[in-house]
Amino acid sequence: MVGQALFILTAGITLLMALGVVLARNLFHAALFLVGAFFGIAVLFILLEAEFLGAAQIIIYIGAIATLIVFAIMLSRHVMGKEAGAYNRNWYFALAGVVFFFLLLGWLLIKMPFNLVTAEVPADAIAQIGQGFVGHYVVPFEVASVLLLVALIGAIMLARER
Amino acid sequence: MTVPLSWYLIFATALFSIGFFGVLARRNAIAVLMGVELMLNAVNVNLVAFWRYLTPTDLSGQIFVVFVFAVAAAEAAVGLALMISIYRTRKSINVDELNELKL
Amino acid sequence: MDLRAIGESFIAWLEGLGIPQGWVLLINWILGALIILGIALLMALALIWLERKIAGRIQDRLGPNRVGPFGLIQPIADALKLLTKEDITPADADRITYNLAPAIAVFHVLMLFVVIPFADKVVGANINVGILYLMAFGALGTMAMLMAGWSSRNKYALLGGFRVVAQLFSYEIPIALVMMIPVLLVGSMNLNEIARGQGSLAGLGWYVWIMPAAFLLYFVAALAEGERAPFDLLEAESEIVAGYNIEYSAMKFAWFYLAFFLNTWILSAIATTLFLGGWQGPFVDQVPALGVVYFFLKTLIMFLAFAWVRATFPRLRIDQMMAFCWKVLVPMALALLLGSAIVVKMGTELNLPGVVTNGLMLVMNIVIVLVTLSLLGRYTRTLHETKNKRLFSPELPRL
Amino acid sequence: MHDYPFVFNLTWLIPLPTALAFFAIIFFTNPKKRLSSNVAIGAVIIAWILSWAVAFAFFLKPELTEHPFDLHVPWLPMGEIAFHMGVAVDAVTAGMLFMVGFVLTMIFIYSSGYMTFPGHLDPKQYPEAAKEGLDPRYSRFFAYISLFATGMLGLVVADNLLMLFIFWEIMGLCSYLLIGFWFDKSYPDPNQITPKQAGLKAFLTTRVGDVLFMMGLIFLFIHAGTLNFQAIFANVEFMEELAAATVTLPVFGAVSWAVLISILIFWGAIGKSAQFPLHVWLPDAMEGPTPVSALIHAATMVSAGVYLIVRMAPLFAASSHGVNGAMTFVAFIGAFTALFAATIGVAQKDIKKVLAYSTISQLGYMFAALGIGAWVAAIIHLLVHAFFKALLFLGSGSVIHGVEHGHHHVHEHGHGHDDEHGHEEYFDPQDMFNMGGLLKRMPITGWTFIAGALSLSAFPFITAGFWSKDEILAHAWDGGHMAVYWTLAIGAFLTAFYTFRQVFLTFFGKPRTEAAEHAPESVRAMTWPLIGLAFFAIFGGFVAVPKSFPVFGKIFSDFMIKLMEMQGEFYPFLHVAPAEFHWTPAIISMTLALSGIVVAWLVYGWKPLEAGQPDPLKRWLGPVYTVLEKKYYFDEFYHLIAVRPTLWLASFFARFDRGVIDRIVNWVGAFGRWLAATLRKWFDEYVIDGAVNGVGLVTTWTGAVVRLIQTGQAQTYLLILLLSVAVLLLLIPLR
Repeated sequence: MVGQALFILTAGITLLMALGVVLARNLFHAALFLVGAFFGIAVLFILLEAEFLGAAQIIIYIGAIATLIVFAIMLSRHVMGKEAGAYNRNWYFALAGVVFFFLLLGWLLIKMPFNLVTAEVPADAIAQIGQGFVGHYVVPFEVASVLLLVALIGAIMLARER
Repeated sequence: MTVPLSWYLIFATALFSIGFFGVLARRNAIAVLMGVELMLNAVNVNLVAFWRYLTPTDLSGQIFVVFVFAVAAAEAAVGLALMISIYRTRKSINVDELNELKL
Repeated sequence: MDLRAIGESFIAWLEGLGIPQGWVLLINWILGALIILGIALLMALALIWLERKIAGRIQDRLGPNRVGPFGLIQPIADALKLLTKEDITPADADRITYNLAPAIAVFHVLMLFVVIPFADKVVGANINVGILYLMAFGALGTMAMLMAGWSSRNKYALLGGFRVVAQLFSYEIPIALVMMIPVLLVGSMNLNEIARGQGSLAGLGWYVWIMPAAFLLYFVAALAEGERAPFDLLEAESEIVAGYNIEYSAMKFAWFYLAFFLNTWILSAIATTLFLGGWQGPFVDQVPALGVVYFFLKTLIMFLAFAWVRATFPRLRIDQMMAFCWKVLVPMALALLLGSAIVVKMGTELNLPGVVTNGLMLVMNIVIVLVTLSLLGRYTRTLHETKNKRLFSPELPRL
Repeated sequence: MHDYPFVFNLTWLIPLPTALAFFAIIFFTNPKKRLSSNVAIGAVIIAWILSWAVAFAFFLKPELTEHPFDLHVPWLPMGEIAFHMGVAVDAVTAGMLFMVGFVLTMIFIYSSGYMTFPGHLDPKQYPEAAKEGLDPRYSRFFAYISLFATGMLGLVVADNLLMLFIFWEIMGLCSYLLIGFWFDKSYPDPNQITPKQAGLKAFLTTRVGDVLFMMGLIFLFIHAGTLNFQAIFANVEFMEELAAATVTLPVFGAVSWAVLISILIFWGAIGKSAQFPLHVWLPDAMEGPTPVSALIHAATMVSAGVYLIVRMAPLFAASSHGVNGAMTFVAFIGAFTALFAATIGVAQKDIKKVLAYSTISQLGYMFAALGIGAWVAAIIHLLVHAFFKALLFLGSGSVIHGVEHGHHHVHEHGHGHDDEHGHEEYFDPQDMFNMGGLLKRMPITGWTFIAGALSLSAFPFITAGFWSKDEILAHAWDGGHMAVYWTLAIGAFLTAFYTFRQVFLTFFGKPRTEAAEHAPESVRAMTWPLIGLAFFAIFGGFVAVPKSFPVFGKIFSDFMIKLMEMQGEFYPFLHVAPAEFHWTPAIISMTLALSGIVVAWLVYGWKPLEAGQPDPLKRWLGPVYTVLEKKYYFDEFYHLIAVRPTLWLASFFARFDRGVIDRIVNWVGAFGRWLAATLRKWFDEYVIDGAVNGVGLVTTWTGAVVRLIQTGQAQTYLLILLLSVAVLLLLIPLR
């Protein structure tokens, strides 16, 4: 019961925050809502017994990505003046499409059978994740690091003044 | 585990849809980027939930989430750099003014 | 006497009253949180007094001396003054964000208290990813200051906010890298385990002896993370008046002030846990409660060191500050992490005795410090060889 | 676990010293030229000692052929499968290590003397290097060849195809870098290829083969799940399955997988070993410094192609169980190239180009041998050829160096004052017609070169080349491959002819230019390697004399043949029975070789050419000579099929446009004017205006509809994407 209550509370707040992200006219507020949503997701990870991911979620999404976005907004604040509207012309199509998509997918997911497995999370989960990175998944891991390097260089090249 | 798997899935779907709406409807490119981040997070929730409920002993689900983190970080960095670059040339980062994607 | 036992007997007592288990846990959590909160707030008052007094003495002044014996009541008087001041919110400010910012600032520091092991197993939450948790909530502070800077609608505040991002982001990287080194050695991210791992050899097992370079690096980066001189550029009074909190007054300002001091204390506590053996000390095995004493003593010493640096060093220029991070600390931290990983792996692969591994680690640290110093020395020499002898003139080659 | 000599555990160290030398030179010793060359030479000597230690340890225990050594560690796990990294030693590896280690060392030492300040650079531009008398990029050269040595040694010891491929590509890169080493060199004749272009040409041409090779590699990996040689060859059933399973290709119909993979892999060898039709890069690769030509384009890299096929021979042989496609293909390409390149070699003027074509031709011999199943003979010819070809190249380098020095000498002391440095007529120090009589001037170079030439033209009994080539011919005769036999035999005649044409033109007669008259003998760093290589070029064959050969079979040893035969027996599908001795082919081939030498003497040696006299062959062969001199117009042919059609098509369309379209347009225009004039009144108002407006309206309507979709905005497209996905999702429950 407590678990369900916690889930409903967290998930509800997270969804409200997410709605705030897409609805807020002020970009800075949207970014703050984004931080809230990320935080809620981190809590959900911890509820799912993935503490490592919860902490990593906060470090990466709130500590890095959200702050980066806020920084970008602050840098470009004078463009953000009172503009015609936050949404483009066919936002109602988008809304209809998204709602339809949500209902359809949600219905499908409820219908779909899953082979649930009840087992404890291994005690050395973090160690296993680490082993996975340098063992089974070393190639994707290396590729991801190369991707980050390339993104770093690319971002610098794109953003620098010529 | 008292919370059924489907709750998580519905939650992730909702989050995904909200993010997708942001991507589709917002005019400001940074807002679009935020929508993309929400969508990525929805995927992460799904991955973790599937891991916890379907294969709790095999940690591949968590590992994939970390890869998504890496991709999201790269995407955010490049996306924001692009916006700065676009702003410099076009003095605007409204997505509906960027209509070069046609013949 | 075991502090742990008190908690357990308390729980048993609650359960004896017939309260369901979930509620017992909840009550326990709330009580624990309140205890930590109380300790933190009380401590902050003492720390404020201490820092001001020490800074005064170092600078050949008396420091606070009017209110109470040795000015001991001064912080309380200050707090009362701040409470009674008018709470001003700028008319153009973004009200919710503006009010939320100081709360988050304090909140993130208090959250950090949760995982600090005050004595063996006396931890708010003994979680497996303690170090990651520290980094995670450490990053939240940036958010609070950004919010404060942006919502004030003041150009100095905004500039301060920019500096926060630039500085805290940059210094987070070397500090995170260095915090990984004890993790490598212990093989766990649990802070209690890390403190326990330093128990060998009667104090010689502290990581500050094994990896002095890492400790030094942590100390320097922590100065910047704690926004303390010489890295207090985000509130540099002479440049941007007071930075992100310029528009804050009264109690809201007090909260930022509180967060600042608690943050320094937390950084000292982390240094203690990671490098100074945490709660380790003589007879701690027999009398676990002694651990608390040792812990607070060591943290106090670290805090004094921070205060000492603050009172002595002049402020850096912002480009020097950034260059120092990216061109000195980050490469050094990377080298240290890599070297440590190699040494640890060598130790396990070749089945070396612990002493040899530790010795190798020490040698590796010393070599890295020497290399860093020699590179810095070479740079300084080029400074001296140029015609303009002013050390930090802008025409000189960048670091 | 078999008991291996301890030194085998050090095999993985062999490619390491030179790799370290590469980094050391690049990062640290680059400014100090002599130090750099010493580092490189030191490294290669360590590698040499290690490789000989391994090689001799193997030679001393021939029974190890039954248990090839394989040491590997997991490297890249990819899901369930992990790529391994490791080293293997069998008889072939040992033989290659023996050859490569020695030849590399000789060439490194030779290079330290050879890389003096090059003639095409302006000393004023590089005052320091000119003062030292060394190439301005001397250190870089040693870095490159060190990396190259790493590639070659690594390729030889690699125990799997992936590693082999990686080292193969490292060598390709080095080859590109080294051919274009003098990238700032240019010629007065714009049609002459410059080093820069030659490097690109080599790189791009070999790329064609490498891509196909990689495809073969991937196919093999898909089927076998591993690329380890031993693992693949130990699994006989798998190979038989592979040979039996077929795949249907568009043009060729059903092909056995083994054949397909073999042929794809063979294309890699075709590119690397410059076989027809990808041979065009090798002669132009002679633009690189001569030690490079010797190192890469004679002794080691090009023979890597042969080595690859030797390694993969069981796969090729497996395919011959079903359809005998792969082997025939190899034999055909090899034999054809052997003859084809030999004929071109006859008419070349450039001393190095002759050797280049000779290399192509000799590699063709080896492939032909592999194609007819003479595995052992191919390996032995590979080893022997490396020695004498490296010798010949280094000798030619010494000659060029001498002539160049002579040229400078003449200019400085003779009539230097009336000749502006920049305006002098271009002098080609590589043209054999600018030489003559050099034997007196450069005795060591001359005699060692002649030793190499004898070996190349298979002078009977005393040269290593005779024994290895005779072995191939004997196999061809014995196996009844008459076409191959005769092609190769004629090739042997031509080989002897052009080799001695070269010798007579270069070393005998009178000097035809002043430069040749003043050419000095080269420094000792260059002559000693020549002597060392000459030793093996002559005597190396005495460990590979077939027992069945009369008289000599009793005197000399057949150690190498026996060793390789034992190794061959170990691998499945290889039939390594020694060839029967027949008098006919032996006498034919000996006669042909000797007559080649004699004809060369009659044409060039009896009456030496005078200065400025054209090649007498030109008179006798007439147009054929021109065709040969122009290399069968192969470059022109590729130009023709790739470049010309494009140009032709363009001009055709241009003409079509002017002649046909324009005329139609004009006619329509005239007609329209006439029509308009007559029907303007009503037609214009109702029909034309109506049509125009109608078209406009239709366009507007369509545009209005289409515009809704094609906004050019990413968001709209995403919306459509979302709706499409939703529709697709809808199909799941409706299914």
